[in-house]
Amino acid sequence: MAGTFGTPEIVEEVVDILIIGGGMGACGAAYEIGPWLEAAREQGVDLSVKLVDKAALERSGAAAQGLSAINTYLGQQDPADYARMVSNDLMGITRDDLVYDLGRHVDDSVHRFEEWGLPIWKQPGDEVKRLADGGKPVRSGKWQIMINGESYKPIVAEAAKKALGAERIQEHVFIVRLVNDKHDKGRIAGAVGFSVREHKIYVYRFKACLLVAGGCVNIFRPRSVGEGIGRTWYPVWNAGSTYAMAAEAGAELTMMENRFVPLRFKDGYGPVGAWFLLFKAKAVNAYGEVYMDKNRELLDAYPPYGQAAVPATCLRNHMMLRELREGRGPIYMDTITALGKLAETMTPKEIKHLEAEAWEDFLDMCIGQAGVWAGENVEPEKKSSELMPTEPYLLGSHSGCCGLWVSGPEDLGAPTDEEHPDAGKIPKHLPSGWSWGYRSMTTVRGLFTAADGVGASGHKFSSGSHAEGRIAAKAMVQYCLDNRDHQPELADSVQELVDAICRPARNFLEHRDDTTTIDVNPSYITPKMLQLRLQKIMDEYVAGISTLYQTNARMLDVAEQKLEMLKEDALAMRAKDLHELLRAWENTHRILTAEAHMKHIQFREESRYPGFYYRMDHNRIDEENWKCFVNSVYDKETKSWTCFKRAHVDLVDKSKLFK
Amino acid sequence: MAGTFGTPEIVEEVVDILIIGGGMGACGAAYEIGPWLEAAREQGVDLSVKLVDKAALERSGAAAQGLSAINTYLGQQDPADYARMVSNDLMGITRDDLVYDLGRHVDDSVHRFEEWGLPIWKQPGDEVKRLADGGKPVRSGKWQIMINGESYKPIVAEAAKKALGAERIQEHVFIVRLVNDKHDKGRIAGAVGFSVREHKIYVYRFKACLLVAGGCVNIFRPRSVGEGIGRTWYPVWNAGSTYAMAAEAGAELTMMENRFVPLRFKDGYGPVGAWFLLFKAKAVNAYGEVYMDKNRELLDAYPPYGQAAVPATCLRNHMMLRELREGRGPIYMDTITALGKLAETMTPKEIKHLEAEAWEDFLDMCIGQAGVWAGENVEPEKKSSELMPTEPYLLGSHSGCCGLWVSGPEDLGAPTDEEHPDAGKIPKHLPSGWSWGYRSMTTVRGLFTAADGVGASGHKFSSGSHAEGRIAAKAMVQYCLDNRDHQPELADSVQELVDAICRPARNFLEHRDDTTTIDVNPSYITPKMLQLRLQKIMDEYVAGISTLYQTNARMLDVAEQKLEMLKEDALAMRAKDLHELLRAWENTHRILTAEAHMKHIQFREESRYPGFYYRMDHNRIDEENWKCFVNSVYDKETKSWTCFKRAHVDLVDKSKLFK
Amino acid sequence: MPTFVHTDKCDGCKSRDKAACMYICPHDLMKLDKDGSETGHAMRAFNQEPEQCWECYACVKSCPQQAIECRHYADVVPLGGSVQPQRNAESIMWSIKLRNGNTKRFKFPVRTTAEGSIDPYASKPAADLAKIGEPGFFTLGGVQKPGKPEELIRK
Amino acid sequence: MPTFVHTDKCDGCKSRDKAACMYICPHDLMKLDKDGSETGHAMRAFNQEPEQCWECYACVKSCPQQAIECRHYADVVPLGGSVQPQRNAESIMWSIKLRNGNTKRFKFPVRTTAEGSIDPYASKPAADLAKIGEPGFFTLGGVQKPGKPEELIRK
Ligand SMILES: Cc1cc2c(cc1C)N(S(=O)(=O)O)C1C(=O)NC(=O)N=C1N2C[C@H](O)[C@H](O)[C@H](O)COP(=O)(O)OP(=O)(O)OC[C@H]1O[C@@H](n2cnc3c(N)ncnc32)[C@H](O)[C@@H]1O
Ligand SMILES: Cc1cc2c(cc1C)N(S(=O)(=O)O)[C@H]1C(=O)NC(=O)N=C1N2C[C@H](O)[C@H](O)[C@H](O)COP(=O)(O)OP(=O)(O)OC[C@H]1O[C@@H](n2cnc3c(N)ncnc32)[C@H](O)[C@@H]1O
Ligand SMILES: Nc1ncnc2c1ncn2[C@@H]1O[C@H](COP(=O)(O)O)[C@@H](O)[C@H]1O
Ligand SMILES: Nc1ncnc2c1ncn2[C@@H]1O[C@H](COP(=O)(O)O)[C@@H](O)[C@H]1O
Ligand SMILES: Nc1ncnc2c1ncn2[C@@H]1O[C@H](COP(=O)(O)O)[C@@H](O)[C@H]1O
Ligand code: SF4
Ligand code: SF4
Ligand code: SF4
Ligand code: SF4
Ligand code: NA
Repeated sequence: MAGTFGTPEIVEEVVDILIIGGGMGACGAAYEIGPWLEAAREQGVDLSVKLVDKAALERSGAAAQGLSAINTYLGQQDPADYARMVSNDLMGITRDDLVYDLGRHVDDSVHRFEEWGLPIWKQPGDEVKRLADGGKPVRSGKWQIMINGESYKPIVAEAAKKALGAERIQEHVFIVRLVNDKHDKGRIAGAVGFSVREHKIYVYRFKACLLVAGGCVNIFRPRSVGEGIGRTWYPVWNAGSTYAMAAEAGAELTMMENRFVPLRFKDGYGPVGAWFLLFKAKAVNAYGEVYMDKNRELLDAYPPYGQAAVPATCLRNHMMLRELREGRGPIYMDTITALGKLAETMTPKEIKHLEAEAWEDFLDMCIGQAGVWAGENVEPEKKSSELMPTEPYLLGSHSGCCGLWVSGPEDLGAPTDEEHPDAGKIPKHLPSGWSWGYRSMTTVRGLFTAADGVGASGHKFSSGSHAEGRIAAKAMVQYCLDNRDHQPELADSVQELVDAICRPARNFLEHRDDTTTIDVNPSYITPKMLQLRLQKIMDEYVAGISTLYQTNARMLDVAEQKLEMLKEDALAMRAKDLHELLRAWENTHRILTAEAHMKHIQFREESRYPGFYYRMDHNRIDEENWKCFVNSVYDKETKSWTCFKRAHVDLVDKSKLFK
Repeated sequence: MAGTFGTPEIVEEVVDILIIGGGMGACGAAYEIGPWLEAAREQGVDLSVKLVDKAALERSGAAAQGLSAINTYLGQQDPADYARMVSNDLMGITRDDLVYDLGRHVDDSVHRFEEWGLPIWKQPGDEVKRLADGGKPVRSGKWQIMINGESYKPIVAEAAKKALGAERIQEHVFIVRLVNDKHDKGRIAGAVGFSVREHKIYVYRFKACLLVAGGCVNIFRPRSVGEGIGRTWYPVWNAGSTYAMAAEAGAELTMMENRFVPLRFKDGYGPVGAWFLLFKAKAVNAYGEVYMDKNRELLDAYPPYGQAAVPATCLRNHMMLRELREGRGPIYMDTITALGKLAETMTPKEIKHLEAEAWEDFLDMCIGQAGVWAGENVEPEKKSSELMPTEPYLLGSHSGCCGLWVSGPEDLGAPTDEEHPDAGKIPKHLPSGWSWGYRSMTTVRGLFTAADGVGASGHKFSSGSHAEGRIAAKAMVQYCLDNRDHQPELADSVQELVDAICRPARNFLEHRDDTTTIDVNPSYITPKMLQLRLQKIMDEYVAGISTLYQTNARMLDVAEQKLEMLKEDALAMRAKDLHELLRAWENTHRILTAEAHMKHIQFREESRYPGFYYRMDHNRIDEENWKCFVNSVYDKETKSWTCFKRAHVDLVDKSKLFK
Repeated sequence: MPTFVHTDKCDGCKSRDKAACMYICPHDLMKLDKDGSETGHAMRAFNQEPEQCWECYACVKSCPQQAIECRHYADVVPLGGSVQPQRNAESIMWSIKLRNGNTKRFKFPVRTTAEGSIDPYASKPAADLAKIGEPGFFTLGGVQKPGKPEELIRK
Repeated sequence: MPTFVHTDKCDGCKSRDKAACMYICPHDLMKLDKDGSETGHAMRAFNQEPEQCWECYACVKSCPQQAIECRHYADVVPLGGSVQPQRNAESIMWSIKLRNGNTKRFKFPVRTTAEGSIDPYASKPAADLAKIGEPGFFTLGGVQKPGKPEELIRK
């Protein structure tokens, strides 16, 4: 019974645990879960698992190209130091419980990567000594270690696939939405998606689900708009599925106002970390002035954060943006001086090696930047390259902290109730405190997340994402053991779900012949045009690049109205084939993610992240009123958001940062 | 001998006068020329004429949709007042000889339009009285009169076609380049173009040529980037052919640094003139503040221009941009208050009429704005609409003054030599003074221009463009009479010219099958991608919207290098059909126009047009050094520009403006 | 707001010597797909490059079948509005539908003379070749508005 | 820098059960045109949405025919450069050609173990179900780095 486009075959599956996504978080879960399932089986409980990825595990997710460093490896350092660094970089508002917990777990994942075959750079003398055996890594920074990371993802994926077994992995299926339990709206019971290869719709029922579908790109207009629209820093395929599907299921979101605006090599979006940290390069304005020195007094406006030894990423942007705003661009990474200085004390062979490292930094994770250098005749020792802040991205594992509100570990002193004056405004059905149940579980029972999915933390990077997936996997097994008799039932009928998924196909099939070309038709909108409309709204009103990241309450009001119409119009998206059906649903996820971002920025009446965005009507940090989490829930029936505050508390002493 | 794509049929024609373009300027020329040719014929000299338009005269050019006002009609006013107004709006640097001359001619064209059938609004009581008979127009401003202008262009075109005769009009032929005289590089001898309908290349030889192909759009990234890229204020089809072809032929350009950045209704680019002038609406910031009042002190920085009764268009933008820069957008046209106030003293019928007028303002010349209102549920009496400054356009007949340096009238006291300290830097082959030969002739003998083609004037609008075309036509007849024995010979062989035109087609035919899809191929670039690259360069480095119209010498250096590579790559453009061949050549014209703009901004080390663009490294008006024309010539062999100053002189007293 | 063509209304201008929309578009966008190889709809017109459409409505106004409409730029404008003219020799009638269903109609005159009736040189004087070097048009034998001589400060 | 496929090199992976590029692309871009109806080239792959290409090179690296290359985003990057890898089980060799013709070659290791050789649970302890509620992974039976207790100020 093979389906056709618009009337697909329906495949129903019942499992205990569904993993949505195949990236670093999912691979971590796939690895860790095996022995716990085995242990459960030995106790007589046979739990079934399935992992679904929209792409192929071997190269899916943010690490598809490879990576050139592992950005989180503690080594000799204490998890408390790690928690402090993360807090500082995210302007004081992070969940120490989650960050500390990650810090004490993460190195084991790095050790596994090395064991599986990932080449990790070592200090001279330690070349063959593994990290786990005390081998000393080459650090590009306090927390980062250098690797030859071209095959990072294939290696991690191979381990995951071996661990889980091919029959438990379903590739090329895009999950469209989660389904709540018929008898308990606060519980999750299923998920639906479709194959991008065959005319099939998959309906999963499960007890527990790990939603690790990455962060969100392309809700803001990117800097290039032709072919180059594909060249965003964050991978074009992570479309906010994690945030949107969880929100629709009723899960609590946190810090969705946060965004990441990385400073990158202009046009290619190449990474800068190695240049700053490994090659000790300086970023300068058009006149050779080092803005980090020149504009240091700008930091005084942001106590205590401005006083940290390493200013937060957003504040570094802030110092740079002043130059752009005042017409002293372009900003350059002064590669000539940096390489020149390094070369002073080097042999020709070492210099050759240095040049290779500079290129490898791109070739391992941002090949497009090498393409830009090739086309523009850039040899970094002879020609410095421009830097540019990107369009905003939403993510929770890199230098950003938006995501879902999850239950944390119980042994670190986290609060167990709300110590905030506005505690009464928290919707009643939501938990108090930071630990209400299973580790990594959202406020919806059975729905877990990790990596980019977990909010109010950040700076996990590849290794931390993997480790967090492992933490969550273990908790899911525990949850399933505790709920072994629960029978999930879907709140919506299968036919309703299938009809909803196929709407874009129907829109197309019904109307395609009304007009003489399929691309302009009054009865539907193409996913591409819808995406561009979303990007235009977000760019112009929600602090995108065209306003130099500025917004205010009035602009947000306009955005609100325009997004409402856009959501209505999303129902009129067309799909002319499976590929476009994928685009249609990605965009639906993008819209909800974008709306969450907008609502949170609207709610937080301060500018917590100068350099990432400015509420020009509240252009300062307001510690008194806004040193708190902004959380929200979405009601899919009324299509409305409720934003509220949750208390922020330090579990480790942050004052050490400001000395 | 019908041609095929890539190997077209070649049609050679010899005429005395070629008119390139079919817009307001060309239609004026077509009308005026008839009687003078007739007069010449009576003297025994039979001169042949051809008019070539890339489109169909009936709806070609900027007035294709219609227009809702005639913006230049002097009526009782003196040409000197008109020259003052134009000077003031263009920050003091205009050619009074050209503007005054236009002012004393223009009303006759308006009288002809009315005679031909254009409905012109009249004061009560004068409804049936023609302007020429003393009928009083409804003025929306000091110089503007209101019309029902939907059929403005068809009417003007009908007269032109009747005047010239269908056999002397060639539609749907795009002129690609001018050809100099074989024996005299300072003279023009021909033009080549191709049909966008048949596989034919046209090679014209002539004594004189009127180049009136409009201004230039789409060298800067527009605010919308999907389908909406078609919605620019200036018509998408005027691609800088006038400036680029003239520059390649060696003609002197003037004031190419000037640009027009109209404030328009956001997204639809609807006109604002009627709202400000007829409906007396105010533009306000997000908080209802009238920036024209609030920011008036900004004008003090620009003496004497800031002190004029009506501040120049760029200064009005400047006052508004402060609000956007400082995060107090959106800017609104307060239509609610304006219509409300007008309605206070009106009958319901009059109110209905008022509403119709508000919509007609769009429907007559910017229907897309009505589409925006329809889609956004805007009824102007209930919902105010956002305003937004557009991306920059280059033109010489609206509120801009870039263009060609032409010979002016001799009877107005214009200088006959150069009174400038830098006069010695003017290339020796160029004339001195403002009148070196035939009226409207460029510095290349036989090459004439009008309307958007003439620089250092401006505010001609539709009526002035028509009148200027008439002035030029007459001068061309005179030139041909004086040069009746001259036999033009082309400097390039026909085969060379044809080969050059066909290059994009060859690029495609030779390489199309190397790769499996025709749109990504290492051997060629599509016109669309090339255009987007041009727009990105200009936007990011030459003061486009994404830098809030800011640039500096360093940014311009980068632009210079990138434009050079782009020019090289333009030779690799592909054309897959005649339509794309059109796009390829439009873009070639755009690039050269853009380069001229960039070079002039680079040369003029001040910010003469705050609100249009800012040289942040010289962010002031420098009357001492830069109250002069910036002119340039292009050398097509070396592909290089020479910029130089020419003296500015007032022929009418401007001090009257500042009282 | 690029144009689109109703499949069931366009007849390819088969009774005319050329497709009206293709003839008139100032930007070379409208194209007749004679054999259906480009769109699947033989002898129907289509907009070959919608993202370059200025929405000038030249084609819309020219179509004898009323087969062309505009759908507002989808990356800019919410769906559901429509702005459609009916034009005859004397006037144009605009029907506007807002997204919310509200409608408006406006009628404006387009010209005061019959189409094709212009006789450009009727009752106009001949040009005087003696004056070819002086300012002024043939219609007046001089300029419209000589201007006050005292205003010209360098003369 | 969207990918393009050399017509003369791609063989449609005809000897395999699926097209390698189509399988691997994380963004569903590469597509095999079985009958040539989409590109005119039957049994050849193509990038169906070039403007969505992240240039991740997953397809390039995976193609058994070396048939795929990238042409830098034409709206961003001047023509003429090229960046092409050759990858085997141990290392990757990059050949870079600048627009001006200068070339560079770099070789980097990609992994230290044989492809497919990972045995994830070899010599690893079993999970201890008793510890399922406590921090730590099965590999260690606890956390990697317990941390200094005095740092936890609320405990
Ligand atoms: C984008 C990016 C990220 C990094 C870097 C450069 C760049 C350019 N650099 S540096 O230069 O900054 O330094 C790094 C580096 O060198 N070192 C490092 O440790 N981390 C780096 N990151 C960070 C890590 O990569 C990142 O933290 C982790 O990958 C996050 O893991 P996770 O949260 O699991 O996301 P994922 O992208 O790996 O995977 C997402 C998966 O979801 C799938 N998916 C998405 N939606 C789905 C749906 N609806 N249905 C089914 N599947 C659905 C995806 O296919 C994928 O499998
Ligand atoms: C763009 C625009 C312009 C105006 C307005 C609104 C808008 C949206 N408004 S208000 O709202 O601002 O107010 C006006 C208004 O209401 N009232 C008014 O008097 N003038 C307005 N203008 C100004 C006038 O329209 C303008 O001054 C004149 O039209 C200029 O005349 P001219 O310089 O001839 O340009 P053209 O666009 O009319 O004609 C150009 C012709 O060249 C052809 N062409 C171009 N390249 C060619 C090539 N390579 N080969 C062959 N042919 C090739 C074109 O097809 C065309 O025929
Ligand atoms: N200038 C800098 N100072 C301190 N840390 C940096 C700097 N630039 C990058 N990093 C860190 O280096 C890592 C990788 O950086 P990036 O390449 O920007 O993603 C991240 O952990 C960044 O926070
Ligand atoms: N605020 C204003 N003050 C004075 N003149 C204006 C103003 N706005 C528009 N105009 C003039 O009105 C005419 C049409 O304007 P626009 O609709 O902006 O093209 C032009 O002559 C403008 O210079
Ligand atoms: N329009 C032109 N463009 C480029 N060179 C010119 C032009 N006109 C004249 N020249 C050159 O300038 C020099 C002086 O010319 P002339 O003063 O016209 O005799 C000679 O070398 C001419 O060939
Ligand atoms: S003018 Fe109308 S009927 Fe004629 S071809 Fe165009 S759309 Fe069809
Ligand atoms: S509306 Fe104008 S630009 Fe668009 S297709 Fe019709 S004639 Fe061409
Ligand atoms: S992997 Fe290579 S050979 Fe196989 S289908 Fe793709 S391009 Fe062709
Ligand atoms: S480079 Fe990456 S994104 Fe582009 S087609 Fe290949 S696999 Fe897909
Ligand atoms: Na991009």
